[in-house]
Amino acid sequence: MTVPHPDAAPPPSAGPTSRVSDFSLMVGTANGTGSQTANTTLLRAIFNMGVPVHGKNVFPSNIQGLPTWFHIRASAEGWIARQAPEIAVAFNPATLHQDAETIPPGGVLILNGDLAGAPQRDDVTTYSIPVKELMADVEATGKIKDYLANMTYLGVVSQLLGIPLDVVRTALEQQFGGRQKLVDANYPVVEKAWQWSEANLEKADPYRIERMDATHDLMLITGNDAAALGSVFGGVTFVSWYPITPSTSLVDAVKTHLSDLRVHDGKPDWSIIQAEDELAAIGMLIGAGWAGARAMTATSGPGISLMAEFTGLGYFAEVPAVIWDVQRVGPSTGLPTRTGQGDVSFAYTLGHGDGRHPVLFPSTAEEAFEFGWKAFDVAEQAQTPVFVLTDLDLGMNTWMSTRFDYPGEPMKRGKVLHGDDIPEGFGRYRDVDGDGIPYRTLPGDPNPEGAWFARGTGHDEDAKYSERADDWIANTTRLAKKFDTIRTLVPAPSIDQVDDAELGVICFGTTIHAIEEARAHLAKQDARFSLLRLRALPINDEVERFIEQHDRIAVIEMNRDAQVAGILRAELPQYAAKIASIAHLDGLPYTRDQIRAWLAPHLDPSLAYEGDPVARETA
Amino acid sequence: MTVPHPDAAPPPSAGPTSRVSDFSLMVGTANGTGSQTANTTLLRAIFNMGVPVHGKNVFPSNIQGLPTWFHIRASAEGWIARQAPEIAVAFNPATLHQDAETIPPGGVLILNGDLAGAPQRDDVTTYSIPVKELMADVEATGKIKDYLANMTYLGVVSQLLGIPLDVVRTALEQQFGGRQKLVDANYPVVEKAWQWSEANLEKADPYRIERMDATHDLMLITGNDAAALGSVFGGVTFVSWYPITPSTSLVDAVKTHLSDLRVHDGKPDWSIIQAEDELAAIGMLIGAGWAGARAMTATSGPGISLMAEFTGLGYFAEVPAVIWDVQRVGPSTGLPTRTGQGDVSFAYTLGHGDGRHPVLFPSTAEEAFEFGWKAFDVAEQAQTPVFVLTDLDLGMNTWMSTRFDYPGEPMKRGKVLHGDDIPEGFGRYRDVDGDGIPYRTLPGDPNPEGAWFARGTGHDEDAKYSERADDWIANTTRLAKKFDTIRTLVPAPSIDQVDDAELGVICFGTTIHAIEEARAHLAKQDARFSLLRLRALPINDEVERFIEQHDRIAVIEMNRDAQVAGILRAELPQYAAKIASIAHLDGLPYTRDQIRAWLAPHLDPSLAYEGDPVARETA
Amino acid sequence: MTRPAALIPNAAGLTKSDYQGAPSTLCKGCGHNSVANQIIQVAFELGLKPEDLIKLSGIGCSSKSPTYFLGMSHGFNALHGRMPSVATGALTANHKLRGLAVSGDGDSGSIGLGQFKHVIRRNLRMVYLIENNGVYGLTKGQFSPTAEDGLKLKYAGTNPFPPVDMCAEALISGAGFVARAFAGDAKQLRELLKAALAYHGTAVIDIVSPCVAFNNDDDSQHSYAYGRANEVPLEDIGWVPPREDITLDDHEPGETRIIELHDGSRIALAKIEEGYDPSDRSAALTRIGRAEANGEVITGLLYYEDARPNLTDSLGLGDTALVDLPEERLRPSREALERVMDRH
Amino acid sequence: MTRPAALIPNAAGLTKSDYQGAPSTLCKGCGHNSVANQIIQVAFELGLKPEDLIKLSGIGCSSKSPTYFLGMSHGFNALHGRMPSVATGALTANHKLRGLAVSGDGDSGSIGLGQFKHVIRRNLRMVYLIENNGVYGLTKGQFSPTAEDGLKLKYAGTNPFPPVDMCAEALISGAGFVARAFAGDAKQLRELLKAALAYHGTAVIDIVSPCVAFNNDDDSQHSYAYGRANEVPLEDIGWVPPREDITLDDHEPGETRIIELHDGSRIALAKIEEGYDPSDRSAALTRIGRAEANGEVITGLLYYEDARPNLTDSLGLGDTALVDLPEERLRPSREALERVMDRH
Ligand SMILES: Cc1ncc(C[n+]2csc(CCOP(=O)(O)OP(=O)(O)O)c2C)c(N)n1
Ligand SMILES: Cc1ncc(C[n+]2csc(CCOP(=O)(O)OP(=O)(O)O)c2C)c(N)n1
Ligand code: SF4
Ligand code: SF4
Ligand SMILES: [Mg+2]
Ligand SMILES: [Mg+2]
Repeated sequence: MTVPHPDAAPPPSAGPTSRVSDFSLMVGTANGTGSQTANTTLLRAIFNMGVPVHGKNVFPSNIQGLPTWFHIRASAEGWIARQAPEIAVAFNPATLHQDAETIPPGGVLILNGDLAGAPQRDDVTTYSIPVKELMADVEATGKIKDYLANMTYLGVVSQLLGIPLDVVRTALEQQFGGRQKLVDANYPVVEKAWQWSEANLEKADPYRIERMDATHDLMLITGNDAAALGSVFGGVTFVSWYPITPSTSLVDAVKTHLSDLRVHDGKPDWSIIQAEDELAAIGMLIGAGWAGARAMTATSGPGISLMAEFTGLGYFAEVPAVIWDVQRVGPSTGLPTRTGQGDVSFAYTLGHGDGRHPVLFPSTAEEAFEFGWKAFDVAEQAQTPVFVLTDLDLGMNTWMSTRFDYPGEPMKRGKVLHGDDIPEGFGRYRDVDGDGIPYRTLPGDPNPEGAWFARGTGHDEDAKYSERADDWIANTTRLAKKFDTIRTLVPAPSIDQVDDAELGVICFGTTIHAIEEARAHLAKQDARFSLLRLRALPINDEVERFIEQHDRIAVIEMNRDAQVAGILRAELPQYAAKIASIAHLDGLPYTRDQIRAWLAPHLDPSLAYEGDPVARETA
Repeated sequence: MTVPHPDAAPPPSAGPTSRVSDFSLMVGTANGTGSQTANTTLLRAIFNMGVPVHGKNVFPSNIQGLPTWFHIRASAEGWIARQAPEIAVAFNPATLHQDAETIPPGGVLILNGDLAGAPQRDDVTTYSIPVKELMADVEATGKIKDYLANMTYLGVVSQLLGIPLDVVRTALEQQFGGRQKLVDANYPVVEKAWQWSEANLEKADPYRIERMDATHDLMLITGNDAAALGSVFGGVTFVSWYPITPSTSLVDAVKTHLSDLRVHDGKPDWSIIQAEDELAAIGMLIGAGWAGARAMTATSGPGISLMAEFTGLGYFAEVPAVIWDVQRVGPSTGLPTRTGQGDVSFAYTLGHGDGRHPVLFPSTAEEAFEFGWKAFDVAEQAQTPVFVLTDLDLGMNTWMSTRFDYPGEPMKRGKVLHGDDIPEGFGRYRDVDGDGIPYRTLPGDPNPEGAWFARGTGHDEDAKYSERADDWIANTTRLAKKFDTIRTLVPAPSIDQVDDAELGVICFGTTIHAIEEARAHLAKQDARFSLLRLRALPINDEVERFIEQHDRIAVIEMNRDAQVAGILRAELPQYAAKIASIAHLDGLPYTRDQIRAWLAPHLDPSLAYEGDPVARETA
Repeated sequence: MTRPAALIPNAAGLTKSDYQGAPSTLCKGCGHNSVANQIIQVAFELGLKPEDLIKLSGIGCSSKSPTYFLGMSHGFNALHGRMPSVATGALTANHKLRGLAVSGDGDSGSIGLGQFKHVIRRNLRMVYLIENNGVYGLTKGQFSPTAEDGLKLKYAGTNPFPPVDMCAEALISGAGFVARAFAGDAKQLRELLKAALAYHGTAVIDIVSPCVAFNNDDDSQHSYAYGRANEVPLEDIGWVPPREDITLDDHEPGETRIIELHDGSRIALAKIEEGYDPSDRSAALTRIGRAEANGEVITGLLYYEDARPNLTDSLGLGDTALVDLPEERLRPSREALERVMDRH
Repeated sequence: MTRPAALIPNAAGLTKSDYQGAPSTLCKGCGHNSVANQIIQVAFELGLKPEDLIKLSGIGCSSKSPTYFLGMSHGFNALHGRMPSVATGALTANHKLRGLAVSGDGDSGSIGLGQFKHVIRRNLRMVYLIENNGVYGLTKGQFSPTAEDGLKLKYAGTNPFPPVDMCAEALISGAGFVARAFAGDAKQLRELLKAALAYHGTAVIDIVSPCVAFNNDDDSQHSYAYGRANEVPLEDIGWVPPREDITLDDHEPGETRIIELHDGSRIALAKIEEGYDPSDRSAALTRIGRAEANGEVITGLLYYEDARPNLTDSLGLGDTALVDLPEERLRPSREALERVMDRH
């Protein structure tokens, strides 16, 4: 198998003379040097120009000194998938040459001119920034100066792209959240660099930003922030967690929003506990859920592994809980700062013995918000742990988003009985309604009929300890029935069916962005396919129908083991033979061109696209 | 769905007048009352009569005072599956009536005559033992007397079944391992009861034992003991574990055999460490495997859940280790003293992210021994954690077994390089041979070329930390290739193919015993099917061919979620449509009649067998 | 004595039998049963409302026992070693409830040592009982980490490791209520239980609670080994001789009592001397060390202090339990959402 | 000084650079780098054979550091909080090897507290270094359990919980070698490292090792907050100012030194007084308590005792490492199998 360089260029396009608001730019720095401020301000400035834009941070798993790359894609058409960069800003001596090589002929290279051994490429436009010179009269100590130096490329790049200085200034102010002191320290450098660029550089490349009006009703937000906000509007009252990349910022944001919105008479209407590890975090979650709280945690792969035993307890004792898994790359410690979709089958069946858990898949910031509150509804209605599987890409990167819809319905707290409503002879695990979901009571309820003892051991309808075979069968059969009810409670798939399309593609989560772009691209070549985006497991009838109605199915997922394809084949064996898998995981979000190449043979052999690698495919 | 009582009787057979060495007997007592000695001695006595026999202990998860049942099946034809009892020995006041009801018309009820409110059944033969009377002149304190009281039913039952007193005495002596003091205390009671029975009871039932010669070259052994012995002959040097039913006796037996066989100059050639929990147990295992030891642990479901993170590390850092999972019933704490096959899919993919592990399935004591040593060969050859999934039924019950074959080949220690054999520029994860399995070196090796740093983070061929997409792809692709090599290293399936059979049945582990009995039974009715017993995952080509060659496939497994059927469908989607599932778990071993009933519709609708419930079936 | 108590209602209008649970399935004579009985008695005497309290436990014989008392209270039989985290979640979500937790020496000293110490560090308001028998009862006789160095057991052999002292661990982790008791000393145990239930943080009582299956005098006719055929796998012990509960008359502070256990072994209980100052953490550690050196088990309230905030204080919670908040306080307004979005 | 050392071979025929590892990827000025440097120096000075030692660590910035020293030794970067178990397996399978372990305060004090204490209880022969900075470095600034009660951090807020004292924990668990050091006090650290490497059981050194990202004086131009735009998620800290290593001249026993950390905060290091008797476990606990009460960090060898058997002793292992046993000793004979089967 040949393997692509992650930043491999797309095939050279026919040398355009003007690329307006349609390019990809990469900034290479070392982490811990303060470049994030410059990068995010540049992103924000493009956004403020009304141009659709998206940023992806490709950063190392350490704190300071290792190479880090920030990718910005501007696209007037609104595409936001990762795209190999055409412009590189090379400020890291360690990756200077690597970064320069990444650029295709016709691209642009913007160098820190003070770095020794700058690479020479005749086939790209090169600009060199005299950083020291521009910083010469900056009043700051040496270390702060290093930090401010990043402002030079912000100024130069903005000018080269045609972003007016005042737009940059506004972006910088937004970035600093109104802290004038910081703006005052940084802006002069930006201004100086912008003006130097205007005065000294001759624009020789086709890339620029032109004002448009495609962003004015949008926000810029990370998926973790959106998820946090959704959780807060979902009424989360209890959070227990243990720090782990890339989920930490989700909990941080929950705390920020709760502190802002959910304080009553100076007291918090919530608790957040940093546990001693993930075992304790989920233990607290199960305790709080049992007591009646809307309780959540956020973690990533290693945390999920440590939560296996308690998830099984939650399933079997039927305790609501919400677990966000912001996926990074596994197995094992893996790549803590890269993105993937490798925890799906593990989360779906987490815990020894039989058992299945609902798994929600947000794709966008909007959905991260929506599932933030919906996950609690599902968990409390179904009385079971619910996973929300997002990923580093959605969680930590900055996304354009429409404004979020306020939850359209009251909270669904599920079948909870209180006080006098608790019938005589109440049985905690009795299937009163025939949907597999029993009624529960909460500790603290004064009606003694409601008292029951939660346990992970075999039990009868009254929650009493039982080793009887018939009790076991009755209980586990009811749990299976409950899971069928859950099919109707979780978000339904999003389907875009094309008449007469032979191929149906199934995906979930953030891969949708590259897939939609590829789809539009292929449609221009009259290669059409239907698209189903799973928004949750377990699947419902619509998924079955979609598969039934197409000759060929391709499941695209960002893991090696074809996890969702495997689940579909196992659960719909009658259609398994036509369920093909496109599974690829290298830690980086997909590009349109990857998807095109991978889909080509599934669409039609004659479309097979050269020059790009194919994913590992099973069956 | 209707659910069978675990001990539901088979349909009444046409009242035989003589049932020679072909019946099932159940002893109901409370646990902690010393009845195991009587039960095991009875089992042994039947065995010593040359009659094939098997015992199953159905015991509660506590220490003293709860109902416990011991099932003994004698079968001249050699069948050993669980069978609903025709004879009940009812010594537990708490289950007296329940036990009596279990017996079908024509059966036998043997009561402790001192118990009040003895059940009356006209349709069974009832014998009553005057326990107090028989114990009147036994010299012992009150408590020991209670214990010795069990010897009364041993004596009476033996006499009723036609087992001579000297055979019982020998069995008792074997049972006490030659401790004469204990024999002297117990035997007089047995003798007195036997003689009382001969003098006072009139044999009015058809059940008896007749001497034959079917056991003289066999042993009686538990699966855990066999597994332990196999491990000891496999060269285990390091055991780390945490107590959990039903795996504890496996480690106990390893210790016993190691202390017996592997002591050198008064020092142990091994170490066993009782860890503080399963996380630590597997951590130690991974440490020892990395250092070069043949290392194992034994656990059950909850322990497997806690081992998820370390198993992923073992997979990714490529460390050999052997993990015995003696399965009980999950999810969660479940039924700690009941049997099942519910951990298969979880163990196969244990850990977050991608990853697959070899899983071995012994069915018999012979195989428990064989896999005991083979598991180390697989683990060291493949440099990866290997699971052996047995169950409570095999592990803790007493099985007849042929004598074990001494390992026929030297130990396969895999690709380990030492000293001067380590090449310059050695790369720990380089696929030198093209089989996906790299070479490893061990700590302590004096050749500095061999030093490497094991880690669960992304790494390149030299084991150096890497976040590069190409390194990740290369490494995980090689791991997938290695898994294909593992297909050839694990035990191949055992296949019995019938010409022109339309149905192929796939099973694994201890369900084989009921399936083989049902198969013989069905064959008499000319209902034939092919049988494939998986001995390991991953599957090899033979499994694919078997499935290909049959019109219909039924996978029988003792869990609810059709776990192995799901794996086969996912991995062989082209055949998934014909892979049906028979999945049923209630904690008790299957009976022939259950299997017959479940298979009937798969064989031919006209064979459908009434009176017995069907298992939960998927698809 | 028990008869009338079972019938005469207490301040909560309940009789003693209302505080009972399901019949015990533990061994006859197990120390854990004595503890359960004293819990029932204390709850009755205090006039405790069953709904004001939750029962919590891990896994083990000891952890089974909450089934056998306070049947009208909610409870959670959690996972092995992980009860403290479940307690933390439940008692934070509803800080109006009291927690009464029962764990074992294996449950809290082995697999659960980390959670034991971290819950104490957070000072969750709960009574934390450790029914300490030096062995794993439910898995049949392995050493637990509290077993003495050099202890010999028929099954487990000789213990080479020093014991974990649960009281010393609690002290080092900052517990403000640390006591040791003996399951058979009903009066002292009841007093400690009452004090613990009134405590505002984590109240730890390490209760020596003998296991009757831990009975290993090989040659005695009373012994466990006698009844056990040595080839029967230990997982399925044949015979546990039923025993009487060990009970102890009241004895004086400062006095040492020698108690004979079921297996004939002896334990020296030293009731803490009058005038002992339980407010000095360092002194408590030293006193424990001295008792150990003397081969005694010191009982009584070893340390008491109530200055440290409990977890509810640290979290700054208000009067209403989180689980009782109305929807208006759980879901901020539409305007609030708009305001937050405006900042993005 | 370093130059010649790098070139002149030691008793093992190796130069100092042979003990180096990969270049550090930790922050400039991180205390963990200082510790790595002293390990290199000590290994060189002792003439240690790289193959006689294995490096072990958990997860964290601290746990990354074994990559940066002794590149010619085998090593295992294990899981978060679980290094002790991996060490136990490896050093039991091959008890001829020495173990040198590096962990962090989060790694050993939080998720790993149970394993930390249980490995000490077993007395595995290994050097156990805790690079203690009171925070989770790698996940960016949360409190670890060793953070002082009341400590204020910009990100984490105010810590409401009492600190876990790793030395006190080690003492209570029975450690026979317990020391505290400061990453910047090279000479003392080297002495302690040498003694620890010679110790026959678990030698614990709790090393105060400042984190330069733990720098939170909000208004100072030097501060971390200055460079960090407050909307950049903390997961991706924008700027960590590079710092010089903190180094400390030798100071006298009994003397207290005030050290200024990168963020301008101060730490009082009290070097343990001459004449201090490190053989009294109780006194060591009391001395730690006193230092804490004085707001000092006491450094030096707090406790030393070598009577207790180490794990290898307890297991009764012979001279040959288990991994070096020949096949004849691993697989008993055919006859042995027959003999065992005859008994069944
Ligand atoms: C994760 C896990 N590992 C192991 C077990 C098996 N197990 C059940 S109880 C127990 C020990 C209990 O000992 P202790 O807490 O001292 O309680 P006791 O029975 O002595 O009262 C163990 C190891 C389990 N249930 N879960
Ligand atoms: C199971 C698991 N949970 C969480 C993490 C994330 N994580 C990585 S390092 C770390 C904390 C490290 O803190 P410390 O041990 O003090 O090391 P430092 O970085 O401060 O040196 C955490 C929580 C992880 N890797 N694994
Ligand atoms: S085994 Fe021991 S701890 Fe368990 S119930 Fe029996 S006496 Fe009690
Ligand atoms: S974040 Fe702190 S602990 Fe980590 S490398 Fe930087 S200074 Fe060291
Ligand atoms: Mg115990
Ligand atoms: Mg730290």
